[in-house]
Amino acid sequence: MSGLESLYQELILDHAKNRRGFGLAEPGAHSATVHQRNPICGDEITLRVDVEGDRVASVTWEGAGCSISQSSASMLVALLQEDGGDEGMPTADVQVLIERFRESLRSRGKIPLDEETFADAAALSGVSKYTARVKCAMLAWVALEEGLRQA
Amino acid sequence: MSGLESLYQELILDHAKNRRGFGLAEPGAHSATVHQRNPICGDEITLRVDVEGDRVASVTWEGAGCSISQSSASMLVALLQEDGGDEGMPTADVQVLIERFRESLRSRGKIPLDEETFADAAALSGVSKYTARVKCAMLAWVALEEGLRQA
Amino acid sequence: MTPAFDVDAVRADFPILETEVDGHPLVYLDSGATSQKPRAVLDAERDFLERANSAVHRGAHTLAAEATELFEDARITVADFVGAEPEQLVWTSGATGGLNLVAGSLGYAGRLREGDEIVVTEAEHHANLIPWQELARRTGARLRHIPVLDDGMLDMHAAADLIGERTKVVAFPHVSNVLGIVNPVAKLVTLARAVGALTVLDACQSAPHLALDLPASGVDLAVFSGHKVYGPYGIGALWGRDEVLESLPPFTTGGSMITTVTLDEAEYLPPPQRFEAGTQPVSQAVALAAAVRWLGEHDLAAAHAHEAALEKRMREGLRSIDGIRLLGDTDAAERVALQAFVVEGVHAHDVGQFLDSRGVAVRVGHHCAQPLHRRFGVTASVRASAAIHTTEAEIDTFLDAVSGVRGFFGVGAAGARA
Amino acid sequence: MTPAFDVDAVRADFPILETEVDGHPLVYLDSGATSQKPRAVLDAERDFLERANSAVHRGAHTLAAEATELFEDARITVADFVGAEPEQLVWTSGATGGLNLVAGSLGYAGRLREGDEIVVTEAEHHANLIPWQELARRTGARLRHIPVLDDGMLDMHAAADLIGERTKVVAFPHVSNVLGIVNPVAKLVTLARAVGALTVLDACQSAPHLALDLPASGVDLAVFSGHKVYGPYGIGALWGRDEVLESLPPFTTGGSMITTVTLDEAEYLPPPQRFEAGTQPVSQAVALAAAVRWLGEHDLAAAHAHEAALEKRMREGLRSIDGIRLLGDTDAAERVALQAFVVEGVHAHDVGQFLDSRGVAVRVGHHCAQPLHRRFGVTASVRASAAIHTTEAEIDTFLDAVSGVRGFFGVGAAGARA
Ligand SMILES: Cc1ncc(COP(=O)(O)O)c(C=O)c1O
Ligand SMILES: Cc1ncc(COP(=O)(O)O)c(C=O)c1O
Repeated sequence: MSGLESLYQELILDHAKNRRGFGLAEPGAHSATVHQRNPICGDEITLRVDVEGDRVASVTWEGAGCSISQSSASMLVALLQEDGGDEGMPTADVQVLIERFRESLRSRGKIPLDEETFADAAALSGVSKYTARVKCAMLAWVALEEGLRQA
Repeated sequence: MSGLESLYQELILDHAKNRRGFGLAEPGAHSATVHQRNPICGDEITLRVDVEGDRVASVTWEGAGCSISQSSASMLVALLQEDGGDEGMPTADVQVLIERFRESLRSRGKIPLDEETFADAAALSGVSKYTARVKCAMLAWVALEEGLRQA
Repeated sequence: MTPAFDVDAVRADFPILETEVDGHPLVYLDSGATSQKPRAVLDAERDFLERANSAVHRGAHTLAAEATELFEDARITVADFVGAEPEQLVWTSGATGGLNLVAGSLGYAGRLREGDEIVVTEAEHHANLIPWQELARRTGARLRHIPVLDDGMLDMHAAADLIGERTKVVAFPHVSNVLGIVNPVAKLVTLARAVGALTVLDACQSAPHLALDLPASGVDLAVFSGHKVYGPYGIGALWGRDEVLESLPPFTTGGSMITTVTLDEAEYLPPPQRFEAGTQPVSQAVALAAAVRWLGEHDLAAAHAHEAALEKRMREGLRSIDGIRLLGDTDAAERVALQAFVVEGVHAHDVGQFLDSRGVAVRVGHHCAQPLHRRFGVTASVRASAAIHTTEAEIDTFLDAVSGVRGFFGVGAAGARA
Repeated sequence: MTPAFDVDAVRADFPILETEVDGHPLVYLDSGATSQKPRAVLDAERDFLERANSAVHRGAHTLAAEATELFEDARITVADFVGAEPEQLVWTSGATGGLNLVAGSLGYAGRLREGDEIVVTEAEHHANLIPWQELARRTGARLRHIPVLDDGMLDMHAAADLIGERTKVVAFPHVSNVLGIVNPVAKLVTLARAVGALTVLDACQSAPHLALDLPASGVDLAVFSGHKVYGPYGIGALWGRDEVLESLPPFTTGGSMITTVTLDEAEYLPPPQRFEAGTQPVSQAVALAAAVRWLGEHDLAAAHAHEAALEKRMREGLRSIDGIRLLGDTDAAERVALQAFVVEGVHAHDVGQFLDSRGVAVRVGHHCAQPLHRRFGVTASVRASAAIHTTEAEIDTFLDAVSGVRGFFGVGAAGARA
């Protein structure tokens, strides 16, 4: 697999085309809406997170940008839906996930994302070798982090 | 003669100490007073020229600065006094002198000042090899040039 | 017949062109962002720093005299490069520095007030837009803009309507850094002069590629950046007509631009020193002079013909690729070899990454021209920009790579990934 | 006992120190004006330009990513050099650029008005004086100054009286570029803080010679120049506390400092980018980082002890020569190895020329500090300033040359020319 193909795995291109969680849900009782923008390339996202008790009930988003930023948002939603089940994932766990995701992406390829924990998003491991793209992959995750702070 | 000694000939140091024309004369009917300053080193001169008809009747000055600027002013006065005699030198001739003086000083040693024409001031030939000092030597001459324009 | 132009000889002067990216030879098509520097420029700066470096215009020592001479010779050389006199050339930190100097100085001078108008174009680089927005905000003047037509040309009918009695400043790019189109300088100058407005030319993208004669161009002020004309970062120049520079107060203040300073006030030197507060980028001035001297060693007519051929090859090549949309697609204008485009269905960032994997370096994003991108309904584009060292083979490598983009990302006719 | 310090090893890093002037080895005692650059700095810049050069923060290509990384690493390194975080470090064109940024931004922010006061010292370099004069003039604020005593120390009693309710800004040099005296930063900060005034430190002459911890110093903002800390021209830094930088609007505007731009308005990034409009001096940032890294490779305590010994030797030597008057002659202050003096009866310019003929490069004139020279009743002085590469033997050569000045010019006891 060439560098480029490890960056743009099929899974990534698929998520970029079929975006999970795309389209903002109606705001709930405890939801926060966050706008994040990468001033360098213009990628942007509006993400809405709905919190119920100590759990993340739903995450939806809208935005435009490169396939990395789009698929990363989609994979984040997929991960939360699959792992959280019906009640949603505990907020504390989500915060840890985001932190570990950041750590891996900043590691320049040293700390890969494991599929066990990150599901489809593990395909983003390749991004960490492309420092200019790390912000693209982080966009949705940073937006969610900020949303959890506000919600 | 070392470079330094050709720059600072005895004649120059003498003029710097016994400055001809130092002390401003009372302004005459057709006189102009000019202030010139070298912003780089702070040398300054106030020069007064008195014109009678088409002749330069008198030049006096005050100022402070390095020995080059001081002696150059003194030598200029001496030259005008000696060559001009009682009636003074024709203005047109003075203008030519100034132009030739400038040309020589900017020549980087290529066009020396001849003693015939420039009298003591010919000792300033050595300055033209020191580009940073050319402005010092020119100060009084530029002031006179400006004064003739105004008078 | 285009004169022969030895591009290989030119290339040999650029050490960085030997770089490999991912096993591919580097194809540097990002000269519009910053140019590469020939060895003569690197050598000139280093030589200065190893032999003559010292503070200029100060001190009687030998190094200082030599440094001062090299510095002022550099001013003569660079002024000459744009057809000007050295007294008309102000060193700046770059084009952005120069434009801020002009806008800031006009503001300090109180030259604009409520009701006055400043006219720019819709094709501005942010550097020639935001300083005017700020000036307008501070003075109450109104900022207006000449629209860009669908084909990328300025709407000159609108310009004629816009530029009127109230117009005090008309600022515009010589060449747009997105469209590559050369704007009609003479026509804009005529409109501005008729109403007594000051003209400010952003010559960033023309200086490296066109022969400039700023005094003859009719504009009042112009700026460009050293790092885009094969010179160093950290330096640029502002050119202005004598009487225009004379009429402007300093924008920044400090050492070396004064005559007499007391604790309460300062008197300023005439231009250009009035605008050059503090220690100047001395070694960079020397290196910038080396850059324009290096350029001048070439047959510039041949170089321009070479670049024109690259431009044609690039634009026609792009046009022939499916799913490519050029920003500013017209044959009616004079152009430089710089072209922005979008690949339908693939984000510019992804296009850039794909090209990079083939060794092709392009710029992606809004290129500091968000309003112009908005005008064309996009937020980002891909921009390829050539230079004197670019070869036709490199353009072909670039075009070949672009052809592969949609297939790789599985969009368009190609469908799934090839 | 002062630790051993291998000055010869240090000297070997500076190619220019091998220069000869008029048959004499160059004795460079003008580092206060601009420092010489070690080979590591020249190499770092050239290496960047030959290998990684490209526009930073833009574009996805490999060179751009590498350049961006080197550029941001440079920020971390230089911030660390002054004990700060990278987000607190703004690149400027130099100290003058930084001081104009601060004064200009305060003006644009409307932070000063009639009745307010700005306090500087009588020992200011013009760069830390004229921008405040201009700010005062534009806002109606009053500019006041802390006098300098006969021995060169600041009159701290007067300072305590001057700094009061109306004071909005207190700006002062860490080390005077004429006197070499280290000013009492902590005391001035205490006075300023008590009245809620902003403190601005001109660290130009301290950065090359003293260990700086700007956050710990208590000041709010500080500036220094790259070319005085063994780095390149065309770059410097402004450091500021987070909340202080956060409170300031941009001074210059353009590309790379914005989020969203429309034709009518722009939104700005947070610090430090907010203050960095346009293409930055990228290769210079990389080279400046190399300079402070190079400095850091030495035992700095030993280097400081070495420079302190030079200072003592220089000042005591000068004192013992007939007809020499030191500006700021006190043992009570901490100092750097920089000393201005006058030779009674011989103009500074002539002294400089004489020293040059012996290979000794000093600075003559007012050193951009006219008010301070006026304070001491002179218009010009001679200034010798040492650096990490200066040897005791060089100080002796300098002193020996100074001893010959009055004889050569036929003044004083020596009478006629020797
Ligand atoms: C048309 C145009 N104007 C202005 C600028 C700003 O130049 P700099 O960033 O060198 O100040 C650029 C380049 O970035 C440009 O292309
Ligand atoms: C104390 C002091 N402040 C400010 C400056 C100005 O620095 P620069 O000319 O590098 O902007 C200098 C040096 O010239 C200086 O010595």
